[in-house]
Amino acid sequence: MIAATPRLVLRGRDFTAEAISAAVVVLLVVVAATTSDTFLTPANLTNLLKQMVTTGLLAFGMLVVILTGGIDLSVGSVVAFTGILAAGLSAGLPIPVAMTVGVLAGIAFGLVNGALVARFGLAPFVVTLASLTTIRGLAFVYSEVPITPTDPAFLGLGSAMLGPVPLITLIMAVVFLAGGVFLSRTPAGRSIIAIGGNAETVRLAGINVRKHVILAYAISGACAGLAGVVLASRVGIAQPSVGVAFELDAIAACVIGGAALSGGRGSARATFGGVLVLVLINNLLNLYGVQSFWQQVLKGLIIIVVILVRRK
Amino acid sequence: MIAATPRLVLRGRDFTAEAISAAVVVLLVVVAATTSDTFLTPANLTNLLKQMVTTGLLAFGMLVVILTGGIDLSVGSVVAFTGILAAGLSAGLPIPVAMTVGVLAGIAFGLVNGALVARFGLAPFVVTLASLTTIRGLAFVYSEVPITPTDPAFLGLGSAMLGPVPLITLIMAVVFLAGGVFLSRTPAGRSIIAIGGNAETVRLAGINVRKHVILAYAISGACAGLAGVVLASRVGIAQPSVGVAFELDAIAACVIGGAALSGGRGSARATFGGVLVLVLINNLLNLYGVQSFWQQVLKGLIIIVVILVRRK
Amino acid sequence: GQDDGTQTIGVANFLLSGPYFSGMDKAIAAQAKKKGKIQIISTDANGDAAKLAANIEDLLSKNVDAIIISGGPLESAPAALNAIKQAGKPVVLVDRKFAVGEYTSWIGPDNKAIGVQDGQFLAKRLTDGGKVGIIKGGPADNSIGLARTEGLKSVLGTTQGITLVEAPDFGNWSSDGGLSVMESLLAQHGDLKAVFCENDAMCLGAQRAIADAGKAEQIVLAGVDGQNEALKAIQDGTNYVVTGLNDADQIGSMGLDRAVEILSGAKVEKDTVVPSPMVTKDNAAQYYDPNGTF
Amino acid sequence: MSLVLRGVTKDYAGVGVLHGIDLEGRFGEVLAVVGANGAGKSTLIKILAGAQPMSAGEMWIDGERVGLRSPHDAHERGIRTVYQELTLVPGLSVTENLLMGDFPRRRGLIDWPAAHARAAELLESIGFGAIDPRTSAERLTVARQQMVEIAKALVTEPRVLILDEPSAVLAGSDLDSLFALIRRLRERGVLVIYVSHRLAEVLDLADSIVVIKDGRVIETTEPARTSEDELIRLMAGRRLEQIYPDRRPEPGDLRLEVSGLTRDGEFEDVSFTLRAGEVVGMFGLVGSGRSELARCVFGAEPASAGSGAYGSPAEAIAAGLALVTEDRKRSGLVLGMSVRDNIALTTLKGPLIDLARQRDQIGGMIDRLGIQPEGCAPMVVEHLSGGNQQKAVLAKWLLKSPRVLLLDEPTRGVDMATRVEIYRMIDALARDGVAVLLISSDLTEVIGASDRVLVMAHGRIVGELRSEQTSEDQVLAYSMGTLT
Ligand SMILES: Nc1ncnc2c1ncn2[C@@H]1O[C@H](COP(=O)(O)OP(=O)(O)OP(=O)(O)O)[C@@H](O)[C@H]1O
Ligand SMILES: Nc1ncnc2c1ncn2[C@@H]1O[C@H](COP(=O)(O)OP(=O)(O)OP(=O)(O)O)[C@@H](O)[C@H]1O
Ligand SMILES: O[C@@H]1[C@H](O)[C@H](O)CO[C@H]1O
Ligand SMILES: [Mg+2]
Ligand SMILES: [Mg+2]
Repeated sequence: MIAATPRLVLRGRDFTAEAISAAVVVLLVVVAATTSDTFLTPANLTNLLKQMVTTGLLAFGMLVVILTGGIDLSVGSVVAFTGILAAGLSAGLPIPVAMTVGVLAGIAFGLVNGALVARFGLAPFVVTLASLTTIRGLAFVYSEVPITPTDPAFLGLGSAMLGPVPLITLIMAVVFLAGGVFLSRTPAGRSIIAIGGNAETVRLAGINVRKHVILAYAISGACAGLAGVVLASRVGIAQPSVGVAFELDAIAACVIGGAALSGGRGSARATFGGVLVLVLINNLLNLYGVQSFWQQVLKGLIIIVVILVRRK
Repeated sequence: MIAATPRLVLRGRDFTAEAISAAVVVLLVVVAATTSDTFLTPANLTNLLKQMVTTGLLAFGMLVVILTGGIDLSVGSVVAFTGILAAGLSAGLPIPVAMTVGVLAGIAFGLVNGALVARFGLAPFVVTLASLTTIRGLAFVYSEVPITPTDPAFLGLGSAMLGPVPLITLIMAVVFLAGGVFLSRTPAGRSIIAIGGNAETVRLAGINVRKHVILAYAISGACAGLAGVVLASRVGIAQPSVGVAFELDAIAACVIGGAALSGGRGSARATFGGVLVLVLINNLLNLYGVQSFWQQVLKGLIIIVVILVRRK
Repeated sequence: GQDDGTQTIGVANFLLSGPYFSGMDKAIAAQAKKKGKIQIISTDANGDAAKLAANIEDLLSKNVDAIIISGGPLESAPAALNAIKQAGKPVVLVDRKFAVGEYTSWIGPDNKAIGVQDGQFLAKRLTDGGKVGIIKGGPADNSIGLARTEGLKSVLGTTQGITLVEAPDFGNWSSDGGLSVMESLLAQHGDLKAVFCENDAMCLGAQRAIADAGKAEQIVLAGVDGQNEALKAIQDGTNYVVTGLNDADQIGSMGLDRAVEILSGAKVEKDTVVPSPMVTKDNAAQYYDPNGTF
Repeated sequence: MSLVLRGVTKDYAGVGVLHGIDLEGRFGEVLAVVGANGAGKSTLIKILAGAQPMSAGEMWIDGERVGLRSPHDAHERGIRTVYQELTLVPGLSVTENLLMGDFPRRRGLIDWPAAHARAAELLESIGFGAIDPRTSAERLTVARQQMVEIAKALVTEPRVLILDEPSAVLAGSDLDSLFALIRRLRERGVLVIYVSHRLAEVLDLADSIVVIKDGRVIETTEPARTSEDELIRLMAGRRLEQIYPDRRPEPGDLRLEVSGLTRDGEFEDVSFTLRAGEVVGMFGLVGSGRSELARCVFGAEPASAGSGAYGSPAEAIAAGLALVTEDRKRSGLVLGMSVRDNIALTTLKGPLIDLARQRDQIGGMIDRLGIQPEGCAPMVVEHLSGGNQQKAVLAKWLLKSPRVLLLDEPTRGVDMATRVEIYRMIDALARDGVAVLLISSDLTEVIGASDRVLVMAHGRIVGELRSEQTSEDQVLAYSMGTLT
């Protein structure tokens, strides 16, 4: 059945999801700006820019997987593993190399997830639930104790600013921009979306479905790896225990951005809107000094309201 | 596409899922019994009986929701809330009443989840993700600190034994038995399963789909409420922080038991087998003295192996 | 500071959802109220290191005068410490001393010493020797717990007649975790004479498991923290026989005092180890405060 | 210059579906494949398309032996397929569905304006120019979706075009464009393999005809050498004495009265009555609003105005209505459930279901309708062939002993012999006093199986005719608005 909702269609493309995301973001910004003195201060804005990075990176990777109709619950564990790996390797290797290896490890985990899903037809939820457990264990196997890289250059990535903008925010922005182009303008991106809509059709069109599903998980792994490295650099220490439940915010961002968990529907732009909504909610609740447990109560309620609005 | 697997059909019903669960359980038991002196000791068997209770209760509720094609991520938070509520109320109310109110609170949360899913057509994953957050917050709002009921009768439920069998294990067994009958022999149970297969077909057969979906979430809420009360009684202390990630084991049990996350496929018996598999894995890894993080590594791998076997 | 002389102190909690940590947070707030003219802004990172950094950034952008960090299981947050330093604000660590990075002052326990103390008590108590179980909080990177267990082992590991058995899985610092780990431990080692837990919450759960197994007469418990329920159990003369006081109330209020001192320009001690007296049946009444926050 | 199959065998988990198929198609001809439901036509086609591997056998093209390992292989060889089930990706635009995987690019990136232009050009060139390539597939009517499916197979000119029941959802001018297209392709040297249950169009279109029964080729013939009756006899393995039943007696009391019924955007001001013991046909072109009307009467969708519709399916069922929907996969069956559980859906009774009674009841209904294969009650309904699935849907409703039966395209995709059974069943029900509404896009059927015919166009009822006094041309003219 087609829902008879008014939709925003421009030049034959549907921008409803983007429009709703934008509207919610604007609403939150206006509320924040008028009710809090602090919100628009440069310091707070820089904060916001930094705070969106982890969720942002994970959310883009998650979106790609969700588009195929899958899910990647393992990202939080991948963050932990790749961060501690990069920190550990930085003792012996040049820092950029160590960090690259971290990201590559993320890709490797993604490839394994993807292969189990695509090659053996296992349910993504269970595969990545199992790998969430295994990869978390591996992070501890690699190092039971936190690793603090001694070279201060390890902190560079996480603390560098380009003018008023943190480097890591720029990196995330590039991921979203390049990712947006990937999804909307490349055959691989389109195939990934189509697979989520109807994998059998895509297969019959002679497109290698397995390869693209594996690619999607690899992208999620890469994003999680990048997030792990960035996080370690930003915090200045890598702990095997970080990243628990990170997948939940990433998934929430996608859904707030209108992505369908059944696949085939979702955009980078709107997901970025979802990330902004989450970050703004956190920031606002902090600025208002809402007590931590009430923050949780409200956060859940706000998510429900946002998806109710989106549904209308 | 239909997988061309050999299936076990008895008197017209398909018992393949049950058979695989049983085979894996038997295999684990044989391995455990032959390799560990402790495994078959009465103390360890009593342990096993106790340790399956929380996962078991949650898994049955989760199964009912999964059958509709949904998912309930909020169960861990419900466990925390209902436990602390029952413990808190036990100061002023008779203990059975306090505990009943705890279970009722679980049902109430389930009704809200169900209504948001069924009435407003929101994605179960997101609804229950949001309520996971909100309910966890509410547990802390109710009491930030653990509550220790002063009346020792509060412990009765959790520590009573009927011969060699803990009372709570019996309760869980009754849930599975009654639940099995509910799913296979009552119109509501059959409707819930059919809804997961094709809700539109069920609706056109004159069955109230919304009502049944809400019922499914209420059952999951009731099971989680019961699990919360049982756990609080077992530990003797109710903590608002308890239950994080409990949903994952419950989901894993269902899937190991062959339930399809897309709905319409799964049985109480086979899910109980999934619970046993998980509990046995934990018990075995402990008996072998496997280090905690290696336990995680192995647990994830074993889950993958089990679902690969099931797929064959 | 504000015009009326009110000072604002930000509290950055890494993980508020544990009774010890929320107790600490409350103690800080209570002490601030007692002092007057101090406004507290409390934040919770919910276990996310990046969020802790973000919360500290939020606090700095609200221009707080000082920051107290309750880092819980977090080993360190060098970058956040850098940010505070750059903003020129003092930072007081409570409970958790960060392994790396610069801070103004730390107030907390000597975790190894608490373990040693429990070990000594048990060594004396178990005159006939026997098996002692160890329940760890986890995860494996939690150096607070490691230090406590290390302290215990340094004593009991060399005591004649005592064997140590470490539970392979973690109790997650919670009572339900302590319960199930204890159950598994008992199944394999029914002959335990004592159990040490890295904190009281786990010991309280373990005590239940022991009672259920009917071994309350056989096995005694040793914990850490001085959580109210544990103090009560010790005072009541149960098989919970000892804990090392690691009082969140005390550390929290001292932390607040320390921050205020620093703001007033006083020269303060960098690291303050809060003594962790041994609590047994004999002196439990002295520490048990039914209305305390922890 | 031909495509040859030798000894093609296929089994699913040891159960044979095709048993040594031999077949030859020449380029530049239309080769029709006909057979009863479950004969193995779709399976054969999946093998030709590279979508399913054959268990044994050979395939030769132009004297060269080929082994297809994937649909991609088939594409490389110029074999294109339009499947029986619609396969468009709903959320994507027509352009994207058409060009999937083969987009015009500029500097490595997809050039969307060029892609839309190419799609528009293609649609225009095959006579489907009315479809806007930018709309998303899910917003098209089923007929349009089918046209896009066909267009998709023609993006690059195929050597072999396989069409599995393409006409099932087309009617009127859409059907004409399809036939014209097929003839043009034949002229250009394409081998068209055409599967259909509509024997008239097969005889009209085909150069040669292959009849398949139980997975074997039992006859290869040509239109000039055969007839509809002959084909039906071959497929069914017996002669069908009489397709449509005899006249029924005058109808009895009023069972359903619909008046001024409107559902905005779907249909308007619809009035009609159904009486006990009569079969009322409802004809209209695809998209004329008949399905929506039936669903609305049944309470599945709310009405905007008018009377006669029920508030919910439950109310309708309580009043004795039953609705067999047009799309059994989407709204008639729970595909993953057993045949028995599917049939049981309308008659679940508690508190505890009496399993023994249920087994007897349902077993009886399965026997009565002759649902194949034997002993299929515990089988997953998805594994039945199309026609038998349709019977399972009927069984579910007949168990309710309805007083009013709404049938929406009950014979779509159903073979001739089974159709005849369904007509008999409808007739028997009517004679038992049931009021039947028979919605169909098959003119012959509407006229043959019903007592009177309502014609619908653009959401309105534009004519009512007595079956014995009307002709196909007349009904069609009403439905296209050329007669009022
Ligand atoms: N995946 C499968 N597993 C088992 N049996 C199958 C499977 N797919 C098809 N069959 C069986 O193969 C037989 C042939 O089916 P097929 O779909 O080829 O028939 P068809 O001639 O196209 O019929 P229709 O006219 O109804 O479309 C049927 O009996 C069907 O039940
Ligand atoms: N996916 C869709 N998007 C937009 N309009 C649609 C869609 N599906 C159907 N419609 C429109 O709804 C109206 C009623 O369609 P309906 O399916 O009831 O027609 P019908 O006569 O039953 O045809 P069919 O024989 O194909 O079922 C038509 O105008 C049709 O174009
Ligand atoms: O010192 C504290 C407490 O002992 C608590 O129980 C667990 O975390 C540690 O940081
Ligand atoms: Mg077919
Ligand atoms: Mg229709």
